[in-house]
Formats: sequence, C-alpha cells, structure tokens
Amino acid sequence: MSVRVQEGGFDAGAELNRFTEAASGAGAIVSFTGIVRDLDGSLDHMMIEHYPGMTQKALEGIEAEARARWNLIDSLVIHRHGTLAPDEQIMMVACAGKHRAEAFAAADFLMDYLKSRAPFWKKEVTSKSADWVESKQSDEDALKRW
Amino acid sequence: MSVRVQEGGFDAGAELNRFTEAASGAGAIVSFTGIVRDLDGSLDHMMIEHYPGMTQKALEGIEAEARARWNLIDSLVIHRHGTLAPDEQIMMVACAGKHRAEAFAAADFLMDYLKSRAPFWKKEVTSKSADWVESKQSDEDALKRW
Amino acid sequence: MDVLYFAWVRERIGLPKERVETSAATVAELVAELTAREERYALAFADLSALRVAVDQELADFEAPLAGVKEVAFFPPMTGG
Amino acid sequence: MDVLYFAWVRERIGLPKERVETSAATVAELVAELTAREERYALAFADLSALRVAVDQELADFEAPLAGVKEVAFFPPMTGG
Repeated sequence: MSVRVQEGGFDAGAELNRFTEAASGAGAIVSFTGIVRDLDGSLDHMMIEHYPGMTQKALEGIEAEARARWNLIDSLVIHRHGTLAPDEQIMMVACAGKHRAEAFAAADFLMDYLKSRAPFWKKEVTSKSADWVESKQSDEDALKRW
Repeated sequence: MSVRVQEGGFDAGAELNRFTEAASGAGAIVSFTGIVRDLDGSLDHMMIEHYPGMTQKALEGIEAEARARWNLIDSLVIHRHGTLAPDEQIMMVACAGKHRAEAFAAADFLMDYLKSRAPFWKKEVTSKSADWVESKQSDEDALKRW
Repeated sequence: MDVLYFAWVRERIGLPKERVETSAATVAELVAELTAREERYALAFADLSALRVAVDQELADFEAPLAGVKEVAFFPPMTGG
Repeated sequence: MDVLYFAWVRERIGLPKERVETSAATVAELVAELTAREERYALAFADLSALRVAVDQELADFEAPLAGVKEVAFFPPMTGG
C-alpha cells in the first residue's frame, strides 16, 4: 500500500510495471490514470490546490477502507498538485488482486472516494477566466454504490 | 481500436504509455493486466491454446460491442497464446474515455466477454498433471451484468 | 467441410482438424454422424452441455444449419483472460 | 486554534490560514463569530451547504465540538481525481 502526493509528473507505465512486479501472487492488476482535458480548446492550465496536512491521511484512510472491503494484494495512489498543462497526467490508482472482480471494484471505489473525499480542488485557467471546478452531484451519487 | 494476439510477451507499462499518448482528448484511462498465478506453488507452466481464425474476429466483435455501449475514445486488447511461466503477463486491456465511469465500465465489460466469449483455453501443467482450466459459473454469470 | 477441435475435445478425438464429407443439415446431425463413427468421437461428444460450437468462426448453437458452411469447430467453454 | 481556508473560501477571505482565539463550542459557533467580523467572512460563509469542514484534518460537520481542537479548515466540496 502506497500513497504519494507530489508536484512533479510521473510515468504511469513505469509505475504500473513497478507495481505489477512487486505485487507477488496477483492475478489481476487494474490501473486508472486521470488526465487534464482541454474541454473546448481554451484551457491554458489547471491549478490543483490541496490541504497538505490532511491529504496523505485522507488517501490512506480511503485505501484502508478499500483493503477492508476487498482482499487486495497491494494498492497505489499517486496524486499531483500545482500547475498542470492540458494532456498532463493528474493522478493514478492501481490495485492488485488475485481475481479481476476485486481489482476492478477496488480501483473503481478508490477513484469514487478520492474524487469526493480527498482534499483536492481544481481550478481551470483560460486566457479569459479562472474558475474553480464545481463538484458534481453525479460524483456524490457515485459513493452510494458502495 | 486495436487487437493483438501474439505468442511473445509484452511490456504492459510501455503499452499503457503508448495507448495513453495516442488517446487524444481522453480524461480517463483504465487498464487491466492478467497474470499467470501459481496457485499452490506447483505450477510449472500454463499452455494457452486458441482458435487462430476466430480469435481476432471474436475480440474485434467484443470491442465493437463495448464501443457501441460507451463513448470510448480508444481501446486495446492484447492476448498471448502458447507457453507461459508463473508470473508472466497473459493479456491486457485498456480503455480510454472522457470520463472515468465509461472507461471503467468498458474495461470491465471487455474482460467479462473476453473471458467467456473469446476462443482461448488454458491448461495448467505441473510435475504431476496437466489439466484444462474449467470455466466458472461465476464468469458466465458475470455476463448477465451487462 | 473442415471440422476443428480445440482443448480437450482435440485431445479426445486425437486431431486438431479434419475434412468431413457430410450431408448433415445441422450441427446436431453432424455430431450424431461423428459420434456413430468411433468411440473417441462418442467420448468427446458424450456431454453436449459441456461443449461449445462455432460455425464459420462465429459462436453458434447445435441447431445451427450447415448449408453453405465451410468450417465447424467444437471446443469446451472458453477460459481466456 | 488555527483556521485554514482552501480554494474559493481562501480567495474570498483573502488568506490561507489564521490564528483565531475563540470560545466557540462548535464549528457552527465559530462560523457565526467569523461571519460577524467582516463582510469577506460573511460572503465566504453565506451558503453553508456549499462548504465542507475538517476538524483536526478529518472531515466533520458543522455541529462538531471544538474542545481540544487545534485546527479547523473550511473549503468547498472536493474535486480531485
């Protein structure tokens, strides 16, 4: 189990390989990568603010909850903060299980909780505006699945 | 959309990075990797047989079905055949979508269908036995979710 | 037509592929013909619920017609992934 | 106690963190005290349904007690991932 909050970029493929290599006994690895989308071609950059004292703790709590629900062999969360350009990778999650069902469910769960319960906030900056991304009801509703 | 059936190994991390790089406009990438598990320490190797004329066609049909259901930006299926040692990677799937829900659902769907509807058969060879892996009712049941 | 066998069906019958001249109208009729041939076919086809069939490389059922068909394959349920 | 603000709450109040001497018994009482101070606080706290609160770095609600608490943070709903 590993949680990293960092300003710099990461290499999702290298992280996936390292994670897979270390996940001894795993039959199934699921990874998720989140990428900055330039919705209408106007995005200059995204700013991600976070709450340093709380972030690591919150992510570890979400991971612990996933591991209590599914028989995971290992899990990984990486989340960036600071300034990100369009097409840059924001974060990734990986889960290793014996079987595919638990690896999929745990990764999906981690993403849902991370989205609405980890203290990150996104601001989209264009040449004309700088707007905080609003939370979506659909993200809050997604938590009810679990 | 891309389907590869091959005897040789593949580098899941490099595949993920290449796939992500090409999936322009994606906000979410989900990957699955399947690995040969040595269940009780006795597995010498796994043999994967397939039906060459049908495999590519079946995988492309499953991918087309996923793309009809979800608004995918791209998808990738790699599946090996032949002789595989414990801990070797058997196959991978990757799906790119604008949003996480569609990327997760499509990857999960592809795995369920690939498992029970693509013409691959696994044989587990130990020092004492060589047994065809039996299909599981749970894999057949998984298809009913979709 | 070409008849193909995979996994334990191939092992029981003892070959991966053969050319079969048949006037069977359906897969089920072809199975009956093959079963009548030799013990190894009878063994392979003993429990049809444990078998799957593809007609011209598409999954089909045992009632599928064979008119114009070039290739029929028999195999156990798939176990890929 | 330290009071922290994030995202647009930080922007409206105009600072990321301040030391507050208070005898408020709950988060809600602290919000009432701050709101009474200046317009910028009143603006930030105008709609509590749009705010989330963490007490000593754990998500909490506005009725959470403040006895022994070292750090309270106010922010909008999270939008990570």
